[in-house]
Amino acid sequence: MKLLQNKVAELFENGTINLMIGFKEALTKQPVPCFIEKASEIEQLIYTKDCKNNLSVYLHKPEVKQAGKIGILANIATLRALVQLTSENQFWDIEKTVLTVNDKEEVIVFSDMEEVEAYVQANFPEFSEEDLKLLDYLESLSREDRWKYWTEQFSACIKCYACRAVCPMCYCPQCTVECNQPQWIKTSAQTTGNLEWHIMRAMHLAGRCINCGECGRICPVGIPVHLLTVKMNQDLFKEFGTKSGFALKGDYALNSFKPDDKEGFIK
Amino acid sequence: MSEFEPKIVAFVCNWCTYAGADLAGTSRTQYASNVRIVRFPCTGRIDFMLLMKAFENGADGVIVSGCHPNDCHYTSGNFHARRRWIVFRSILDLIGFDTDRITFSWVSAAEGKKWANLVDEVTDKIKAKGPFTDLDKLDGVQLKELYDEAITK
Amino acid sequence: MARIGVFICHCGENISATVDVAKVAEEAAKMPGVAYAMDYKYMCSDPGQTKIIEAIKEHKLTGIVVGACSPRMHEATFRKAAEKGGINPFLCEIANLREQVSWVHPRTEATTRKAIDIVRTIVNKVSKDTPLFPIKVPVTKTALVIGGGIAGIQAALDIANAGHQVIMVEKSPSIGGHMSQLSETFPTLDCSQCILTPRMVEVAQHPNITLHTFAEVESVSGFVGNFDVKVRLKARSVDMSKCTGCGTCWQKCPSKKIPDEFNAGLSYRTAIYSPFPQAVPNKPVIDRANCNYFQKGKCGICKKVCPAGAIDYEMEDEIIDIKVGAIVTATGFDIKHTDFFPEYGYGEFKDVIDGLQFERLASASGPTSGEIRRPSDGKIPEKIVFLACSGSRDKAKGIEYCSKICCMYTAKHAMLYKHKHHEGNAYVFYMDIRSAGKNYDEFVRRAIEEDDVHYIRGRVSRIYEKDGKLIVKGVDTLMNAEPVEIEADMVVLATAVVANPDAESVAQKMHISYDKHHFFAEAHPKLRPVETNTAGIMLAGACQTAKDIPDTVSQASAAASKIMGLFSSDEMTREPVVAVVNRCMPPLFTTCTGCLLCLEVCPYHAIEREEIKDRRTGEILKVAAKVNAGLCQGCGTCVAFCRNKSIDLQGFSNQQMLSEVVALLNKPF
Amino acid sequence: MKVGFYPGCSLEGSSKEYSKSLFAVSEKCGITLEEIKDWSCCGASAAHSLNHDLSIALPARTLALAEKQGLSEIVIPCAACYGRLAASQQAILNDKAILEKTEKYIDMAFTGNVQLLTVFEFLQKYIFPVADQYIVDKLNQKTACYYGCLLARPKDLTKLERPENPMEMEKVMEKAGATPIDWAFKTECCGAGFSMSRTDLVAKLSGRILEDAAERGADSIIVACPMCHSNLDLRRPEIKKQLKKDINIPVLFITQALGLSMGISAKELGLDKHFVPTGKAVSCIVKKEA
Repeated sequence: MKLLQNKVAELFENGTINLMIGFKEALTKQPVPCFIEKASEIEQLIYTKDCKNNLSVYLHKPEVKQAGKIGILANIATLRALVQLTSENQFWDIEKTVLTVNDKEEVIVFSDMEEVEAYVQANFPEFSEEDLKLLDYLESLSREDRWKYWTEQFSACIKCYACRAVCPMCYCPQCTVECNQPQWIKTSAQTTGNLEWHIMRAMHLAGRCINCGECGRICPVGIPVHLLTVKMNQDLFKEFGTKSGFALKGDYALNSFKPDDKEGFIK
Repeated sequence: MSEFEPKIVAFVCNWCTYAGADLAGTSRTQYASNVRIVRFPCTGRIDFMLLMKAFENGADGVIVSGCHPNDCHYTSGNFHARRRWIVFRSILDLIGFDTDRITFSWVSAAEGKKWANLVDEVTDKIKAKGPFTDLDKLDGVQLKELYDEAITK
Repeated sequence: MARIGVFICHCGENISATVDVAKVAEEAAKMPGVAYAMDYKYMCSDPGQTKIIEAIKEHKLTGIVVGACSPRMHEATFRKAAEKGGINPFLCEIANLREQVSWVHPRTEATTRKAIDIVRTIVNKVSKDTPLFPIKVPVTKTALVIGGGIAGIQAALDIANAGHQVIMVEKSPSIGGHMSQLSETFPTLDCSQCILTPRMVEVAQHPNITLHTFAEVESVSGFVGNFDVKVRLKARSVDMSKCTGCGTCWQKCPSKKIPDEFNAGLSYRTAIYSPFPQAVPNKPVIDRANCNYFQKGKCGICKKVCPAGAIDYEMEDEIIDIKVGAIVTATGFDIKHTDFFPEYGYGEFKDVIDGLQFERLASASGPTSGEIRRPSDGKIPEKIVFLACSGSRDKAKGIEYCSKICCMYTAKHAMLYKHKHHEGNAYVFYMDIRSAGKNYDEFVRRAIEEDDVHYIRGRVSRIYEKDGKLIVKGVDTLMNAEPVEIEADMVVLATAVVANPDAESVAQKMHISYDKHHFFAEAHPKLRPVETNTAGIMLAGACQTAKDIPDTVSQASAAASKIMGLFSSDEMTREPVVAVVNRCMPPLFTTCTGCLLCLEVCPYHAIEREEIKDRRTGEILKVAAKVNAGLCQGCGTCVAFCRNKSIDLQGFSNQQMLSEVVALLNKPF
Repeated sequence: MKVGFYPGCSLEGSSKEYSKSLFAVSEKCGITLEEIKDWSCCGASAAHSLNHDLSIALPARTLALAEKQGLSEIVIPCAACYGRLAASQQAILNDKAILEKTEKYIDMAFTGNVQLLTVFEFLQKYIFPVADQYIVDKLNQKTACYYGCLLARPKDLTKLERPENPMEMEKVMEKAGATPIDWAFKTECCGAGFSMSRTDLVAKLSGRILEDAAERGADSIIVACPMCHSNLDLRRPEIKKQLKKDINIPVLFITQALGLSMGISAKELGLDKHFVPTGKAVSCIVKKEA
């Protein structure tokens, strides 16, 4: 911990950063994000295995961007998000310094995104066993039961859009659900509208989602929304060999194609 | 009760399938009148959201059709569309949506006969499946339950 | 509120026979937004069109729907009529009641209902239509021709003769290309250089042509009518303005053992060299990779002997910027070399040569002054075996296509050999003889019948050397599949025509597509064979696919005429059915996220990065996508791709398409 | 050092000397060869033309046995056997359905983690690093290295760099102090499959090979395939009739030639088992200069 704090203090001292996004302890087991603006606040900075939040989501916020030079303490999911976002041209207006703590508890300060990319590729995470188990279970159901399962889940959705707010990939200044010329998605929290929202979200994140699972964790009514995108990523890798959050020159399944892409349903 | 006549919406590209449907006309090939065509410049323009909106607005079946691979008027619109459909279908599959109600096809400008057969087949298939009510049920049931609950209180 | 007019055509009886047209018009009149509806026997006739024009004026219509035949038939007709009536032509849309209703269904109520549905859908679309105006793009009337082979030469001369400026860029020190290496040409056996050299000189002297040899295109940006091109003029190390081409330098150059590209490696050249005697320009360059001065730092003989003081070792590459309106890509081809064939000795047998090497042997300006002699010992071969389809049409070698020129040039080679050496024996192993072309088959027959060339239908499995002979083992499939063995003195492989090694990078610089063999892709295989998918860039010659000289020249002229068409007016007019990235008030400027993932989706590379800047400070406020209307062809793939609907397609907008769907469905079928 | 060994039928019968010499050389270099217990036919002769499943299952059984026995590498000297075992392994590893089917046939698990070695790979990996200390003699003769069909083909199984003109055997012969000649019939057909049924064809095909070797001055022909050996060695009378001349060049297995350079006796290498006397090859040998 001391190592990390010293490193960050150093960054503040030599003027590399003037805002640090990291984690601090909370009443619950899971640490919470914190924003450190001066050296005196560095003491609260911690990093443990329980630091799950994807802090990259804050990099889209205007108030964070204003700081100019931002340090960000990143877990592997956050690093993937940073790689993916770079491939989506999102960091043209900020200067950032990325830190992580590896398995051996060494603090790494990346000098550029290429280093982050190399680190991500060397430590690329597998899909979580738990998610795969649930997906396997869902796949074992009949179509009608799956429909029942998901529509029941979606009937509970209150359209709070927390899943969107927490997602580093959902950075559109105006989301399609807010589009009313034409109105693509019903605004009220009815199941059909909810269903459309979640299908659309899955389509927009397929191949871009970096599997941090924040959306599922954050959902106040407990819908495992992250499963949709996890499944999509799994399928895309199987079908097209693409991986999200893997390369700075992104290889995104939906803006590329191969003339011999295989499918079994087009007549 | 009269026989169920399904509503089928066809999203087609201008250069191949729309022209193929025109050819079915010029060769006077008869087919089921349950289909309504919406013309797009290219399959690449066909938004998956429109497919959802079609079902939401009461379509019983949807046909999506364009140029065969390598024949796209814009060279690669259909290739992009194909990837999009692969992904879209797999999301629908996961959610348990009845993907049998969406038929994807390649119909070229020369395949008037194929177009007519396609429409007939899809019409028969959807007739056999009956009206699409999966979405109506969702909100319908929910509202009815709320209503019943309110009444009993 | 929209005031839409609906005009239902009977098309004689073509529509009215199965559709109750009066009923359709009657129902249409009740639709929201419809101010007037009528039906008429022939809407497309002059009186019909007049009725539309009058109705527009009389009922102050803002848009019209014509229920008639397919829009592919008469959309243009009715849009013109709308314009005459005083409304924007893009506010006229067609409901297809003939091809997709009356001709394919019987006379039932359902058919009429379908017609009404379609009319309602289109009425809804028109209610969301906005006026669109043709896009005007200015044109820079200068053409760039990349490649100085016969394709580039022909295209450049055609365009220049039409009075336009042409800039030609050629990679090697001289123009002429592969054609200048050829001995005689089929099917007339006229000398290649005799017909080519005057053209080369014409290029060099043409007042409208600027020639840059020893130069390469660095980058291409911009769009049709307005390309910005960077050209790298490689350092020749020879001052062109001083050099007289006297040749003293290359006579005295001590590095004499460099394989001569022009002679396909059959002879040597010096480090300072002009590729061949008729080169244009006939002024040397220094091949720095093989020059003692540049590699070892000492020598400098050429500088000492040059009477004009033209040698300049300090010369550096220069990058020039040019503006052009259109580009002809004529970068040519390459052939597979003998080392591609393990079964024929991995290129290690000196007397197994490729077609281009044979051309040089047969050429009067070649290393043997036109005498066909073996590279190994200089003897005149008594027996030559020619192998057509070496590599071509061979899936196992990864080349499935036919190289097209080999059948003809192999017949020519065999003939040339027989003409020069009557006693000799020429054998040709072939798969099929493909001699489609004017006087082509006659030519092959002449080789077989008059010049006594032995044609053997079959392939060769192996060649090995024995006692100074090449043993060619093959099969004659026409003689009961008998194995054949020929003791040859020389073997000529008609190796496959392939794309240039740098074709891929050229295509990427130009943003044009290419196939898996790296041949450049035409916009449409039948109907647009000389254009590429990038508007304003044309193809000529074998960079597209294997071609012979007549085909190459035809295509070059076609490319030139396409460009002349483009240059015929100062502005180009384009259909306004293009994609547009939305704009809104600051601080948002646009809802586009600037993720720029759509750049890859566009088949025409019409989407580019745009920086929205503060007008005063120049500070970048936002990065967004921007559609170049000059390049966009209106497919709409980006529209369906954009996650938050920041791009829309004029004429097929989200509003229009969704309202069509809703209008269709919210009534019983 | 222990390496697994699959003999196949030939090395137990007509080409016993190939096996014998391989063992002799290996022993000399401190390598123990362990035979796969209860191995079965590789299916080379007929299985693949009669039943596709069988042609995969037969080698698979042997490979599964090797796995059970704990062998991680096996050397397969016979070119035909190697071809079948490698093809079977590749087919199974490339297709899950074939794996499942085959496991059912052989009633054993198949992981495919046994590495298969051609005789060249074996020599390269195990003998070459130590060979110099054991090579005491110089073969001192011109050798024509003959590969025939299966040692070089198909190229994705045999992994040779230049399938149309391989050099693997030449490298071994150079090490043994011989001078390999450049000749034309290295990879031509010996008539293998017609060994019994059409000896006239064998005579014609093998005759050309011998003739070219003879014309280019070879003192011996080196082979690494039992079929090649028997055709070139056994069919001399027929070949003589065909060529209308006598060619007496002996045909040695690569391991025999290598063994000779290591000072192993002709008897131990099974040179007495040949039809064409090998004395001519042996007589060339000289002591290696220190």
